[in-house]
Amino acid sequence: MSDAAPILETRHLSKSFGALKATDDVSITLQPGEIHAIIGPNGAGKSTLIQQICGALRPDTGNVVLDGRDISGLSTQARARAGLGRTFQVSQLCMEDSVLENALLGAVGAQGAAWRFWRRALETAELRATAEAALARVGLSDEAATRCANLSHGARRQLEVAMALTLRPRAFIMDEPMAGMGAAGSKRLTGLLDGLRQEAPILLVEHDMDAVFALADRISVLVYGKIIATGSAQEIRSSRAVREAYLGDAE
Amino acid sequence: MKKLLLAAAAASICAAPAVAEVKVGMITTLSGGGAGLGIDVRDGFMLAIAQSGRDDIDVVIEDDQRKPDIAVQLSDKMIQSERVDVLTGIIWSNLAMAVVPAAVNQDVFYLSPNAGPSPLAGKGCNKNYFNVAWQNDNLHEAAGAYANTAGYTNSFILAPNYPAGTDALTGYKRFFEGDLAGEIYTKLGQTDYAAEIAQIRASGADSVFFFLPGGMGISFLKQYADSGIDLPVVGPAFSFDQGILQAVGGAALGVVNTSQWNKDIDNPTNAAFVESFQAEYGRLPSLYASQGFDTANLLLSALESASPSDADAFREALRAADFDSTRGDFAFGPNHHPIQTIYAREVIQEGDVFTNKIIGTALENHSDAYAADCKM
Amino acid sequence: MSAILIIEQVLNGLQFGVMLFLMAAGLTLIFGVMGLINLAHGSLYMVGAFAAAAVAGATGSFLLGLVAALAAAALAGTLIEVVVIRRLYAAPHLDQVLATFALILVFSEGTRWIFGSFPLFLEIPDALSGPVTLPGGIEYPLYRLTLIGIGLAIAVGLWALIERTRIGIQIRAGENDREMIAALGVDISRLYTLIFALGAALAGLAGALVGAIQSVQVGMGEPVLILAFVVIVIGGIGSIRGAFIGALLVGLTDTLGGVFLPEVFKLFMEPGAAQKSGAAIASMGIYILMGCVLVWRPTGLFGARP
Amino acid sequence: MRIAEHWINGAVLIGIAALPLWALFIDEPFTITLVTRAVILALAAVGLNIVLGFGGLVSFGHAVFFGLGGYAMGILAYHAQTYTVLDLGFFTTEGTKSMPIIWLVAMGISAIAAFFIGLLCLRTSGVYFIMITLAFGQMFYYFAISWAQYGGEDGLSIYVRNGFPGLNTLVPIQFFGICFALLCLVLILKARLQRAPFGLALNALRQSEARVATMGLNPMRIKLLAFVLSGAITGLAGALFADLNRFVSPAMFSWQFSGELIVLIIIGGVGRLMGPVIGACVFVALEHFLGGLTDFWHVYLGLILLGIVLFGRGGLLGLLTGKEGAHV
Repeated sequence: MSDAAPILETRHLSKSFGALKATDDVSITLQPGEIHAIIGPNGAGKSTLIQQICGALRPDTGNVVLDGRDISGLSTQARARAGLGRTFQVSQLCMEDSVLENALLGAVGAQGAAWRFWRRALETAELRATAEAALARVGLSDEAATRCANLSHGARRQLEVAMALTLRPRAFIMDEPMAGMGAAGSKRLTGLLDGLRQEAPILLVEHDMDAVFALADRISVLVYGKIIATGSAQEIRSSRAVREAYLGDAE
Repeated sequence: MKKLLLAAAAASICAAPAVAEVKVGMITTLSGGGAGLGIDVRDGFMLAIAQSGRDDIDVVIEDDQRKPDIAVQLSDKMIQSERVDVLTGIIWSNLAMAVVPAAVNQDVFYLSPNAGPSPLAGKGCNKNYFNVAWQNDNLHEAAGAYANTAGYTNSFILAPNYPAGTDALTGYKRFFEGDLAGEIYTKLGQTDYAAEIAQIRASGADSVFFFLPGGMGISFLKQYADSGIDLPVVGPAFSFDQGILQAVGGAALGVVNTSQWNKDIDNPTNAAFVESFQAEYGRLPSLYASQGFDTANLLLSALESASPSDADAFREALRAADFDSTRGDFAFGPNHHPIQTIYAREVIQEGDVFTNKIIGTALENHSDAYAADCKM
Repeated sequence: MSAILIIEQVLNGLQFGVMLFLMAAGLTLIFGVMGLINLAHGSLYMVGAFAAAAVAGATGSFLLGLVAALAAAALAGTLIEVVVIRRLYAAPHLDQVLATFALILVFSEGTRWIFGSFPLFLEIPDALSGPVTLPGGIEYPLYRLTLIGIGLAIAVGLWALIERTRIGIQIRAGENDREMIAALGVDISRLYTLIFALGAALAGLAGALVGAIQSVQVGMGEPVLILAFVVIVIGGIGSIRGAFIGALLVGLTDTLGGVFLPEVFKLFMEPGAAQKSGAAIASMGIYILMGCVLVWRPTGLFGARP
Repeated sequence: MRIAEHWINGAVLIGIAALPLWALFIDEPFTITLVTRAVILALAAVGLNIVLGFGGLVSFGHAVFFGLGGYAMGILAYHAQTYTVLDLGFFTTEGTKSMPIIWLVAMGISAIAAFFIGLLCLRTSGVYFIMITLAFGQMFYYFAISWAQYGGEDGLSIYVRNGFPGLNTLVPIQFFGICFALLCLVLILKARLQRAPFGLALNALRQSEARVATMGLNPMRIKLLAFVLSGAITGLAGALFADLNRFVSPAMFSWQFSGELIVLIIIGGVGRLMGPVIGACVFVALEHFLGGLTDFWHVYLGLILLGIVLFGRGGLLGLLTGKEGAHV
């Protein structure tokens, strides 16, 4: 797997807030078709890392490379257009609008269609097709007309994924998609993500270890901003460094 | 409508002379900052109407909130809906400029009890516009003239940075023969004059002229008095009027200001006016009250000889200005602005009350600088 | 332009600045702790001035007037906090703007209803009237010097209150994390009322102090309110230190701009025109200052970064 | 009481159209003027509602565009009525009394101003945005006051209302017709815009800026365009308002006016198509009737506004339809 060219890659990313090194020389890759999980204790710098990859934060040094192209200088929206499909830890949805309208927003973004002022988005066939396909893919077709605020927590997670899907991304960046889900919900979402890796590889930041070990092809462990180990689930479980730094502390 | 019927009924019962009902629209400032001026004009005006004993004059009063757009709207209402014959009441020049040209073009008479912007005295004069107060420059010109007689040769002058402020300084300079130690335009609505006062102190002037209406003048005078500068101050009556003088307090004592009216002008009309105004409203009348009173009396005098329905005759009757003014002699110039004497007054204290006393004449039978431009 | 004049103008700017600080401190505290935009803060300034004028007029004592100003403004502040403001803490900014805009209307016309349409009289106490001579031969009004002193003293007092007392700890905690102070067992609604009343009292005090050298009239609060907002936006909303620096900056910019810009313009224009255009630009000066600060730092000089 | 919003919308528009016709019939021309005033204020508020209601940007400086529209009209008409040349340095013209040209200029100037003001202000958000827009309003206000060439604080009087081909604009009902037609036109445009992709993006922006950026859309550009559109519409209203009064003054730039525009929107209902229209009608009616009752009518207006904020979330439309408006 590691011989193919990576889709997404960080090269020596570093970011400090004053004396605190939030990200310390992080180099990771995301290969085609894989799910690469990042785990680590609270405050290890996972969110900071994601924000640097997606463009909300500028790294002090290092690069983010997508499909061989350096995207470090691009804005969040340009990175999205370049193929980063992100979901948020705390759902960022338009709560006052319907599920379909949310998905349409993704379609508008995907097709760069925001500069249209007359025809209704709902009646624009190509936008609607994209949105509906994404909803179908995550199993939300029946909820299309539901107001987002009335959705269950799990369904909101699915909608987040659907919105990322409308972009037809080259890579997914998912920030704790399982957070706050019950067992049944987690299981359903795990199934969804499992199938999703065929569309694009997933960089998965997650606390739910069951999901991580069930899904991840590779796991990287982030502690105090540093990657201390990368490998298969088996390798991570047996790594002494990880045990000491992370699992050991936790258990 | 009901009022109309009542008035008509009253007229027929009393078998009054067959004068058609006259409708007067008064647009003035009755709320917000500056309401005091409008209230005084209204009270003076209504006092005269009441004293006339005529019950066929219907005065519709509306509050313009000192907003030009509201004033225009009210004048539309007065003209279109109330169908008034005569409009009056506006205090501020900018409101007058918004209302008057359109109103007089719709064949309504306008009698100005306070504002006299220069365009309406010069090129923009109109046969249906009469100013019963003064052209805006008048009191400032008088201040300039007074400064000469007082022997001042080097004045520091200041006014807010807006058209009436520019007019004020222009008016003063028109008559003042000395030099200027400094000339400052302040911010409109400014409340702190420490910076200007420091400049006055440093300027080497021998006198100060200022035009700062309303609260601005109160602030300036208080701060000036506290600064320890003892240069004599001259100003137009607006900052020394009965209404605000109490708020300035001792800071104004001894300041000379110019006015076409004061409560001690010696004529029977004025004495009666001051007395009846005090009796009716429980306060001393102000300059503005006297102007409202005179405006109403001008209107009443014209109504004696003509009805507004006969516009030409009514206009002639107004132009004759055949009424007893509180300021003594009063006549209209060719541009329908007053030709009148402007006095120098000094702020004094009578018991607890601060008021003014006439100390001399600044300009005799004075007209204005724009009359020549008026082609009527 | 002599050095004496320049020093005198700097003093003037300083005095203007510290008075603005009294207004701005309350505004910025109320925003920082409760997240509330209070347009009616200017009305509390007016309430203070009217109370001082009424009481000083009746008793002849300026000091009693000041006490009355503090009491009346704090009382009015408590009243509107309990009746109106506390329902707005969780509301969007838009609702806060509208509701406090409505309060301005009620306060302004209500005051006119009670006190009439003419300005009230309030005089500098005899002990403080007239100028004093400073080292270097500068003649400067004693009252203004006193204002500078009072303003600085209150700034120090506020700093001590916030840094050194229990209430200060609660206030600082409230700025950082509202849930935390609840967890600490503090009665939040009482704390909020207290802060609001404190802010109101400061505004009322400013109104009374300034009322003695200005005109005590309806609507006197609004121009100051706008300036105070400019101050806290420049300083960074919620920061007392920012409010202090911002107030001095605005005070100095406004005073010195008005004096020196026309002089600068005279270098290349004829005097009359220079005077007018200089004055025009100077009147926009503080807004230009604010625009520049926000372009440079979108959350003000000492504002929390998002 | 719950009524479908589109029925209320229709009824309001029909009511606005019918009242002046009735006034014409009973010969009460002032009522027509009053309704025209409401229509123009509504148009200005509809413009503001694009950024405030849909974009969630509380602009406290929209009087800038209203004033610019007004001064565009005032200056062009002033040069036309005095037969003087308007010299812009690179371009001279003689002014005009033609409404359509004035409208275009008013909208163009407002749009340009909105572009540059937006470029600076939209970098900030929340209270900072409110305050910096307010500051721009004050800048224009003070500039207009000291701009002696065009009357300064006195403002500019235009003696005869500007012309529209084929109509006599001095007849109140005809001028009302023009204003009403423009309001309807803008409402239609706005209704389309709201449902079009651009409206979708703007609406999403109010709720989550991060979401919009993550979808590959540039938040700044969307906000800026909304601000420009909004400014242009408010500018058009300013030109009409100046023509209604045949007068412009710096008061059009005042912060109180910016506040009034916000008040209109909240009375009617934030983020609703017809919210500003209903708000403007109610406001003008209150002003007219309360003002007639007492000198101290501001006290009552203030109390009514307080009631609306504290108890009537969603404005009148929210009350009637039983739905809250957009959250800003």
